[in-house]
Amino acid sequence: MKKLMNDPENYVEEMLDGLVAAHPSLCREGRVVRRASGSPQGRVGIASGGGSGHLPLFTGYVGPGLLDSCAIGNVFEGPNVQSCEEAIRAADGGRGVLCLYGNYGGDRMNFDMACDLLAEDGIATATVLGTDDIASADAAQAEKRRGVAGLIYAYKTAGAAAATGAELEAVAAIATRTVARTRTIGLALSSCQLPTAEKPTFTLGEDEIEMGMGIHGEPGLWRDRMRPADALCAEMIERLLAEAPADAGKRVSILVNGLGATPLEELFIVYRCAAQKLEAAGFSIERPLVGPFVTSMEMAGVSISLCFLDDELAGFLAAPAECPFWRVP
Amino acid sequence: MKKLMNDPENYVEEMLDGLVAAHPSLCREGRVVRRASGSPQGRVGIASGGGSGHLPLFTGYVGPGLLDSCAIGNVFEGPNVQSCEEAIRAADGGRGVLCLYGNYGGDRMNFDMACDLLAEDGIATATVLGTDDIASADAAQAEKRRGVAGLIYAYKTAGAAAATGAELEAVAAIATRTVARTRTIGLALSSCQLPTAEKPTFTLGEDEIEMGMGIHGEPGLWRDRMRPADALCAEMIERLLAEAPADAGKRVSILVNGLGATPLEELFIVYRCAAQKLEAAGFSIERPLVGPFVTSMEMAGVSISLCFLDDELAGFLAAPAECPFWRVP
Amino acid sequence: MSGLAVADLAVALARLRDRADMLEARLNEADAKLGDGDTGSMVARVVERMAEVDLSTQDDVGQAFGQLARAASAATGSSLGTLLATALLTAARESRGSEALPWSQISALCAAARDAMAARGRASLGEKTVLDGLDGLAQALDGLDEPAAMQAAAREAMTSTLDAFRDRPCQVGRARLFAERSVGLDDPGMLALALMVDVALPAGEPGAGETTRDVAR
Amino acid sequence: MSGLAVADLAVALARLRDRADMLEARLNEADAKLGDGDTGSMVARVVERMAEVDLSTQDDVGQAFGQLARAASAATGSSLGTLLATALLTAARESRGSEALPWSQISALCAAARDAMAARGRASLGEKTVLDGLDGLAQALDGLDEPAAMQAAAREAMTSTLDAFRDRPCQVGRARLFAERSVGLDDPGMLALALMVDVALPAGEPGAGETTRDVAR
Ligand SMILES: Nc1ncnc2c1ncn2[C@@H]1O[C@H](COP(=O)(O)OP(=O)(O)O)[C@@H](O)[C@H]1O
Ligand SMILES: Nc1ncnc2c1ncn2[C@@H]1O[C@H](COP(=O)(O)OP(=O)(O)O)[C@@H](O)[C@H]1O
Ligand SMILES: [Mg+2]
Ligand SMILES: [Mg+2]
Ligand SMILES: [Mg+2]
Ligand SMILES: [Mg+2]
Repeated sequence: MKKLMNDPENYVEEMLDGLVAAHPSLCREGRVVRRASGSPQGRVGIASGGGSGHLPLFTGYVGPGLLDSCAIGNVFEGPNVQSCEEAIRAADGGRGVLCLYGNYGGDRMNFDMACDLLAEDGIATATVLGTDDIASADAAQAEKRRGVAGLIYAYKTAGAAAATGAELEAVAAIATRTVARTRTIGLALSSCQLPTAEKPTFTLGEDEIEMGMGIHGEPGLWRDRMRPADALCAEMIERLLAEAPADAGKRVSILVNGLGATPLEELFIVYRCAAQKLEAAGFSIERPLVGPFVTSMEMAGVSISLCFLDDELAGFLAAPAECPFWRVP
Repeated sequence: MKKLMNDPENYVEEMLDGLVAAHPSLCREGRVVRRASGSPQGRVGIASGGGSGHLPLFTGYVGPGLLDSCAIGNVFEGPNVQSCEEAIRAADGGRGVLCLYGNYGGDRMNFDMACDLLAEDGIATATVLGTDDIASADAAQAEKRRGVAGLIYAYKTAGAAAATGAELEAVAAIATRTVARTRTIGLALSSCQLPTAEKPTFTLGEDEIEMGMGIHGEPGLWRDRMRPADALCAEMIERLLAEAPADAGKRVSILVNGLGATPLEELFIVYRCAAQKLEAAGFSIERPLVGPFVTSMEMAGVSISLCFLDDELAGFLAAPAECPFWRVP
Repeated sequence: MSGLAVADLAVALARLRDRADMLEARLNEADAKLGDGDTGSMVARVVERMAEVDLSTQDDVGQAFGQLARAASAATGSSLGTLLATALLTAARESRGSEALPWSQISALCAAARDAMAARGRASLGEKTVLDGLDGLAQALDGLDEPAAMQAAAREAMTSTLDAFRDRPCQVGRARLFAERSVGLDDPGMLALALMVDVALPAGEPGAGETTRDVAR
Repeated sequence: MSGLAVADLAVALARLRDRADMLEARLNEADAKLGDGDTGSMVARVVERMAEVDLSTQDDVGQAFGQLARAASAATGSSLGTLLATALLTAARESRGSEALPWSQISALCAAARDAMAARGRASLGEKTVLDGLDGLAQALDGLDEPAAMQAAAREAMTSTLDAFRDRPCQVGRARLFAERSVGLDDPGMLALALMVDVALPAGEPGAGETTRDVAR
């Protein structure tokens, strides 16, 4: 696998240099990216973070109405505790910080340690974990699920709630409800490779695909031959709807997410089918998102996320927001 | 090569269905995409078009301050004459239409025929062709060069000029000047495959790359082993600067464009180096763009475009614009 | 009077449609080397769309050519497809109102199509394109009016034109940029014409067949 | 009094650094099967950063463990790396102020690290993780205070723990989700511990060496 990089040890540093150089709204301090405009004033802050290799996640969602800061780890490794601490400090405007990130062991341990340390300095934190990947544990163990692309819905609603001046618990509650109402399933067509590794994380045959694979290449639900896009999309929508929350209404937002190497053309072909299936099931789609929002470097494939909206979440989803990779006017 | 598609014959139709379903600001009529808000009123319109397989080009740039309409061909085939005619009609607000598209034989013949036909109906048109690919002909034959990613700079400046209410000739002059001051070079790391074809358009070895390749896989300048990103970027910047227009100042905008399958991480690594080289050469960078703006489906690789700005072009580049894939506030 | 009738067009299209897969694969391959690899898929689609045109109630060759031109032009906007549509439109103009275009006029029709295509594509003879193929055809058919002889001459002309140009550099279309690289390779558009002529005509004499089978290998 | 001194840590780190490539390749491979394929690159980086720590002027084992904990923690935020840093921090607390940690206390130190890691990772013994490896180590070293015997026991413990868990399902970390699939495979974290113990210790007796060479094959 060819990668446009230099010394693989510098992959993350050089990537971050380029990112902030190209996006003056972002400001970098070591392994923390925060808004160049400064820390939040008099409102709850939101910090996220995780391993590198998922652009635009996480750093790309720093901006008004979304995140205040991100802690960045090495490729597929959680951010270290120091970065977590600094990210939380950068997001602190005196009214507490929501730590909002995906449910992975390393990320959790480091953010937890950072929160413990900061509690001593009087910085209040709350934690909400993204757990949207339905392929990563069954419904009975939903809290053990991994966080994948659907996390950006929680960024959006929590960011909008924070912008209203809500208290930390209220912002965390919105994030929690968003996560509870968001479901994702992924489909991989090809592997990715760690910059420092000698071979791809996994291999798929010339005609093979894997349903349910995680955004780090974690094994999925089944591996089989390639099928038509509509058949794959139908299965994914079916699996997602079978896991709809008990109180889901008929309003839904959908994210058809490219995993990195899949062309936009194919994402739109998938979106077309997904929208038809949802409409046939009586759903009305609001604010669909189609594009590479949460990737796994050069992995080819797609994930579909559904966020089952209620009035309040729909309102927060529609609130203005602006970051380098997502904008709601 | 696996593609998320159904019957390859429906690739373009289904992609367009998905595109307009996901982006309500776009409206589709057959093989024409135009602004849902209607035709321009009392100003020059801008029509573009070309083959499919380059999303977000061309259709993704329809919106205020950019294009009014696009004619869409099959994958890598120019739009047919009827689509060209309809696209020009859709862009007509009574003050003439600029046809602004890449320099390819089929596209040119069909737009030319459409313009001839429409002249009989009293619709005034002007044509400006994108010819930014420095690898596709030498400087002495610059007018024969292919149009690639740099075309979006002309979209932006011409769109801004049209928005000021300028005359057709003036809008065309801005587009012409932008093209004359824009240079692009591409680098392919892997091939793409036509949906209906049985194999990739070309093949590159496991460790092989091709400098100067076109966005349809047209042969480039050299083929050799993979090299570090900074070495490749340095060569690309050097080649571009060697072709700088005679009257280039020190203001430049840069587009580091992903060809489809290349992760954002790698684009930022390339951008970092490109920015350093340009700054070392005394240039100041304005409004850099990094991302997949003009692609070749699943081709991996990058192109770098430089637009050598003067005061007027810089102003038009900074003017507000909004389309699904590019926004200037 | 004997000559090219609508039924001949229908038969030729049926033959082309039968061999569309071969055309697609071989022409994609040729174009992938010099251009963007789509000549074959485009030709296959254009052939299919033309073959779908219902010519059964059409007596006027010119009208039939016009219908085919519209079908081809709707099916693509690629260089070669557009030139093909241009050629068909020219043929339509040249033969409008007749039920059979005299065999003796086919050469002139090829020449007229060639000139219209050259004007549309702003290209000249000698640049190693489909134009040179059509020019070879026009010259070979000049003065002939007997179908069997014309078929043999057409196949022979295509083979010899390909041969004559193979080692010359392409000077137009995508391939012009790689003049050296195109040496030794057939121009996709010229090859498309050669293969289509070979496939569209009835199987020739063994001798001529040999030559053209070689082309279509 | 004989025991673990700072110099022993430095030597162990030098050995680990020497074999970092082997660790990287083998552990990436193990993690690719069940997790995200990064255990090896992470371990290699952590080893390198720890080996870069200048321990030459440090006499206090506890302080040395503390320096290594900080180096490890700065180098990664991955699950295993964070747990390793937690273990080192525990070791630092347990041995602060001493110039040599008595060999007889190594077992207790392993047990304390195991408990701290379990608390940090909210995991339990028996779930087929690095914890079970450390638990095996703590048990095997219990009551021993002679380095050669301890080394042999440590290697033997790692081999037998890997064997004991290999055919059980992973229940924590990324691998828990594929319980069946993890049957027959070593847990990457447990394997990491086993390989690091093997590499960090001086080459053992031929017999013990065989066993662990097998592990490190
Ligand atoms: N301007 C032109 N004049 C004459 N023939 C041309 C011209 N441009 C292209 N061709 C012919 O068309 C062939 C390529 O056809 P096609 O694959 O449809 O083109 P493209 O993909 O470049 O639009 C060339 O091999 C050449 O014979
Ligand atoms: N919560 C946990 N408690 C104990 N051990 C864990 C835990 N999570 C992961 N591990 C161990 O870490 C190993 C994976 O390490 P690593 O590759 O760094 O993790 P990841 O990439 O998932 O962050 C697992 O094989 C397991 O032994
Ligand atoms: Mg990891
Ligand atoms: Mg083409
Ligand atoms: Mg072509
Ligand atoms: Mg891992």
